[in-house]
Amino acid sequence: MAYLETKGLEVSFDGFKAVDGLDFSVNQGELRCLIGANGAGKSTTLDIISGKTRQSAGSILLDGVDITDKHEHHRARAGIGRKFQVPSIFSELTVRENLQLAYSKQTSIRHNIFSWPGSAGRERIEEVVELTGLRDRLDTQASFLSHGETQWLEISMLIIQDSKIILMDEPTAGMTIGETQKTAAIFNSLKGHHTLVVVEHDMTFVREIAEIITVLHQGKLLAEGTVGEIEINPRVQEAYLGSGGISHA
Amino acid sequence: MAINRRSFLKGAAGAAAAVGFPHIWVKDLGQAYASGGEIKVGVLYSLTGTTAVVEKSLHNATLMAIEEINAQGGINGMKITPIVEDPASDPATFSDKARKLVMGDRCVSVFGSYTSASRKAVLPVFEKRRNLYWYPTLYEGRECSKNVIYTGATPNQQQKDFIPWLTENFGKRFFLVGSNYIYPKEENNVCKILLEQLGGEVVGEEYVPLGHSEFSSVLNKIRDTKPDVIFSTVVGDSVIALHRQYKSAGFDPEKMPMASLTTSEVEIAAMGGEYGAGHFTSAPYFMVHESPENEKFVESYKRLYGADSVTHFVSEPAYFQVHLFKQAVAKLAASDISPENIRDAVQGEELMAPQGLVGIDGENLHTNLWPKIAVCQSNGQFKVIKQSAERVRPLPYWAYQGQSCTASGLKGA
Amino acid sequence: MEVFISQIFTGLSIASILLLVALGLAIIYGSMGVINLAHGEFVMLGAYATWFLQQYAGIGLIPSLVLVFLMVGSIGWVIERGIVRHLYHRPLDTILATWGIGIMLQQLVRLTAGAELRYVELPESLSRSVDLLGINFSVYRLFILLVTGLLILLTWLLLMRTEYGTKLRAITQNREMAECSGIDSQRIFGLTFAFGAGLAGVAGSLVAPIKSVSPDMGTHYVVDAFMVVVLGGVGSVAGTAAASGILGEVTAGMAYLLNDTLAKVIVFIAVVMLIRFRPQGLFSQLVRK
Amino acid sequence: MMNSKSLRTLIGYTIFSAAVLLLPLLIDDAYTLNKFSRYLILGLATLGLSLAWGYTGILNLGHAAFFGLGAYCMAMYLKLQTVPVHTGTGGLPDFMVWNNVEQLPWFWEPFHWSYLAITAGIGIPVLLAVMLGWFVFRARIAGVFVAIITLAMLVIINLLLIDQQRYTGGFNGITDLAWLTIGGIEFDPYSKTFYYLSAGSLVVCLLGTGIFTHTKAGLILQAIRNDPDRVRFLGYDVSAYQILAFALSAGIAGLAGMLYAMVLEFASPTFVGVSLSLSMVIWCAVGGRGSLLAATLGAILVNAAQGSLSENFLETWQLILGGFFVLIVLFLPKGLISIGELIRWRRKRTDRVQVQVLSSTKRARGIS
Repeated sequence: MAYLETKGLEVSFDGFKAVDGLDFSVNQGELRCLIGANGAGKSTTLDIISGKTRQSAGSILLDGVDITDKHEHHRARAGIGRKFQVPSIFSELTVRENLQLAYSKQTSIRHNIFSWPGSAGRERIEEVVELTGLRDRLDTQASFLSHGETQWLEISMLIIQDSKIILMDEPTAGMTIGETQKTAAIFNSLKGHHTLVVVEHDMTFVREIAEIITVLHQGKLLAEGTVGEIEINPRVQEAYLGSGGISHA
Repeated sequence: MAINRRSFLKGAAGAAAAVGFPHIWVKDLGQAYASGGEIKVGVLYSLTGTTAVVEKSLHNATLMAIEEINAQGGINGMKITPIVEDPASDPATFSDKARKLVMGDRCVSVFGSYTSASRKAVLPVFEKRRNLYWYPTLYEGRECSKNVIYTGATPNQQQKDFIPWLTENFGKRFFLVGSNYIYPKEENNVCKILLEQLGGEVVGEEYVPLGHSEFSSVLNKIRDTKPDVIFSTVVGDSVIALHRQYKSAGFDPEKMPMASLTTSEVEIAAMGGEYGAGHFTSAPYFMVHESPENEKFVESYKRLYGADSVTHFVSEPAYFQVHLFKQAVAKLAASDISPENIRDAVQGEELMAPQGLVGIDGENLHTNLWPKIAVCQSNGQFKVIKQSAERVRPLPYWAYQGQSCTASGLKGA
Repeated sequence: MEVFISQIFTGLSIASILLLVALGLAIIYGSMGVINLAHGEFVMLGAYATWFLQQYAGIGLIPSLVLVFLMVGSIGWVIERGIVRHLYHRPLDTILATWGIGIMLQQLVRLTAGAELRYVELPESLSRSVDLLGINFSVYRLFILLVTGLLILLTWLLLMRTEYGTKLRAITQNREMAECSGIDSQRIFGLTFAFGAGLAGVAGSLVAPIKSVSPDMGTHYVVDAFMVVVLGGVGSVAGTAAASGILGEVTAGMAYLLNDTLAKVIVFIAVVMLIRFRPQGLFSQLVRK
Repeated sequence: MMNSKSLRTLIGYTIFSAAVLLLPLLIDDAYTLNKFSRYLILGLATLGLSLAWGYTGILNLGHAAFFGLGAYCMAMYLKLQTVPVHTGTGGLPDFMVWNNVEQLPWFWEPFHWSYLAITAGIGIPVLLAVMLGWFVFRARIAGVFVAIITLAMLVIINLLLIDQQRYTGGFNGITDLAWLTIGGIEFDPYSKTFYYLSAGSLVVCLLGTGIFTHTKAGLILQAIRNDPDRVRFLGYDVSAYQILAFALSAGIAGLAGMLYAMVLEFASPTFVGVSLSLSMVIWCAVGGRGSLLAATLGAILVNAAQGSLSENFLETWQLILGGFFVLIVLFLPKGLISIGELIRWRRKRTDRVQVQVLSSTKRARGIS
């Protein structure tokens, strides 16, 4: 039974249907890549699943539970983590504070009033910081990080948040080749523990990490399958590859 | 060492703020009030804020009186030194500045306050520190403090002749409009009692927020109820708005005039003669009053503060109460000048004031005054049309049978 | 029946005064996001300018309107160039800066023009009242309605039909993009602030004859003007006009049925409710951020 | 847990608390003690505002409403202690007698007892803050709209206090108050005992709030100021935390209001006035809204300066004050506190220059 499932998902901004009747499902522990041209509805789909935008129709099931009308923080507690296209971190706080906040096992006021930020999740933070190479940046203010480091900070926050399903919106945007490869290594290490939905344009990165790829086109599901199947799929080629192969999408 | 200059700076700033103020080291020596050939008095009128408009003239009148007294050699050779503060039309600042004058500067008396709210705010300071406050403004009465000399008019002094005169000349249907605080409500209580005695009738009673300037709704209600007289206890710059909107609404002062206790030369100057013309005010003093003392008062006030400045029924008491203060202090030897001795010395004291011979009432520290009724003319000046034959005694509890303010406090409450 | 009509007219005249004061603020806050707490002081400066022109230059009310617009507008321009210009990226700090400017303007006027109440004469033709279909209307209130209508039209035309207006609206939507396409936002903001201040000055000179002129008359208007601008929808002239219409009528109606104090309380409660249920204001279209 | 930043803050707190608590040893002039108690109380109110605005990003233009409600609760209690002396009519306050009120309204009944009055003085502002917070933050209203709604609330309370003269004393407010006496101690507003009460309350609140801001909840509040959406996606209920901060800030303001009614010996609608409320925002910004101690110091310094300025510069004190605010905004955007950072930043720059010189000479001599 699929871990995350959307049925007939629809959202329209005064007439224009950004997402049009999308049925889409992801299994436990899988890494699903979501690709498509600009405006195909990739980010909007993530927005709806994470609760940032309200859908006009359709429903969302997480592990069998209907979360269609839940607030963002309820969805987050239910296990949905979201990485934004423009990295959204707490620029005025230090890296360590960002990570401490991400450790949000206990979200109630009663608990958080009587606990220090650093008391819980210390080892978890050490582990992740080791993984993403932010160890020596722990006490610098987040606004002083480079673009790559900011992306990794947000990725580290999502790992620490330990959400069951992580929605990544173009995590490698603006990264160097080396940084992208490092990110691919991190993602591969997450497979199995977490379910990942990654929206990406960089096909070399997609080819590194993808198992199944879903292609969106004008808010509808165009095709689904392995990298090989997608590359030779006529409808995908005709829809937006034009003449050349998939590589320079 | 983790401590560095920054946190030291922050802490030091805190300590400095707490310690480093100029008069911090002043010990409370409790020296006599009149030391070193000078008598310190406080002058507490707002120079900024909403009521600065009127209080600036009280400030001017007080300083003029002090200059006059010092020019004539002061009191038994001692000069009066005014310590001036700006309470900025805010009751909390009034209370703080009153403490500074009474406890910080050890003034032997303070002249101050226009609004009742500011008088109430400073009252505890003068009562607990047994000092003396000189309050020149007409007020709502029902107060019996042993530490305040009231030189303004009480409701009975203002309305006793005024209401009957209005009912005879214009009719018995009154529409009451006032600002929304204790003074207008208390004056209206007195007015209702008088009207009842005269068989009059109150056809409407409206209160507008202080500083209000939109009277269209009130004027619509007046047009509906068609009263004979509009009894106005509106204060401040609302008076100007009311008069101007009355005229532009097309009412005729001949048939339905506005009778007010608070519209003075200051408000008339601000609204322009043609808006005040035909309306009546009852007060103990008008600038046009003919008497040698008044001519001298008006002439020297204009010389000091400009030809277009006006004197009115609040700046006149602010002026003569300083002279009463002088007469009382002159009776005391330098060593036993103290607020309470001045209070006892001033009781029964008489003075030829610009409005006539005034005197402090022996029992309730209020002042016997000469109520007058005047009509405003289009040139912006009042014309006195009725003067009470003899002085009227101040009765702050007139409207409340059985209660009276006596030398030993409130009786029969 | 006439009571009803005169009540409506009272509501309209209150609305016109509210709109006069709020229009300048809608321009400054609406398009520039600057919270100008000195707006009331610009109204006061307009009133004093009218008094000054009348007292020393003998210029009547109507001709002085344009002069006052230019005088207060130039003061606004100087303040924008000197201080407000540095604060565009810190909207909340403009509260502190403009509050400081307001205090200084009040005290400067008190020191120069004196603390006494000043008064502005009304030309004879406007101070009468006239009877239309049996109801008594103050001619001056009708005049204010007329001028307010004219001002809204002028502002609307300026914003919608002139190059300056298009540039201003471009900057309001997206300042960086507007600057990239060559619009000198500094100059436009300077002119806008001056224009808003000029409007407030005209409001001051129109309001002066029906009340008095004193250094602190401005503070009374700031809170009401803010309510109108926020209620009408940020940056929409039509919204501001409609909002002041509604607030004016509600104030007049409540003042007639109850009393002026409760009328104000009810109006403020209504504003809070409207902001709660329609934060983007009554009329501005939902801008998808 | 203690990194260098919070260690520095702790030292700053301790120095300030020591200075404030040791002050009475240097002065025993009644008026000066009373004056400083008043400054400390205004500092306490601004401390509350800094928690809501500086830490959580809630610009509360109506902060004086909570302050004034606290003042009225205490003033009513102290009024009912003096009743028989002044009005002598069956235990009714004077302003009720004047407005021909027969018997004490039910809602003022509990104010005969000090502990009920004190609980109300803090409880009512907190209750109002929770209700208003729930009304505003549940709807995710933010930024300027919150400021406008709080300002409107303030004006409503101010108008009602003035209008309901029978129950609140109207424009004159509640005057002729007794001094608070609890457990045999009489808090005479001109004495050291009262000074210690206000200084003690300020220090306790400062340390308490300081510690609170260092807890996880405190960190969450700062995150909310920075980016509320991201906080939601981490699973925290943002509106609940905003209401928490709003209520805490209101409680502190209520406590400060109660002390203010005692130090001035009266309560008036101007305590719930727009100008006082905006002034609190100004003091908070001048001191530095981001830090509790800085905001408190800002309030104390501006009020002390305003006091002495208006004494010596009668005509121009408002000009100087207005100019001071404008200069602070232009050159010290984060408030006076940022003077420290400015010095440290300049010192760091000079250190770095020295380091370069040092290393280049070492290299030149082939040592490094």
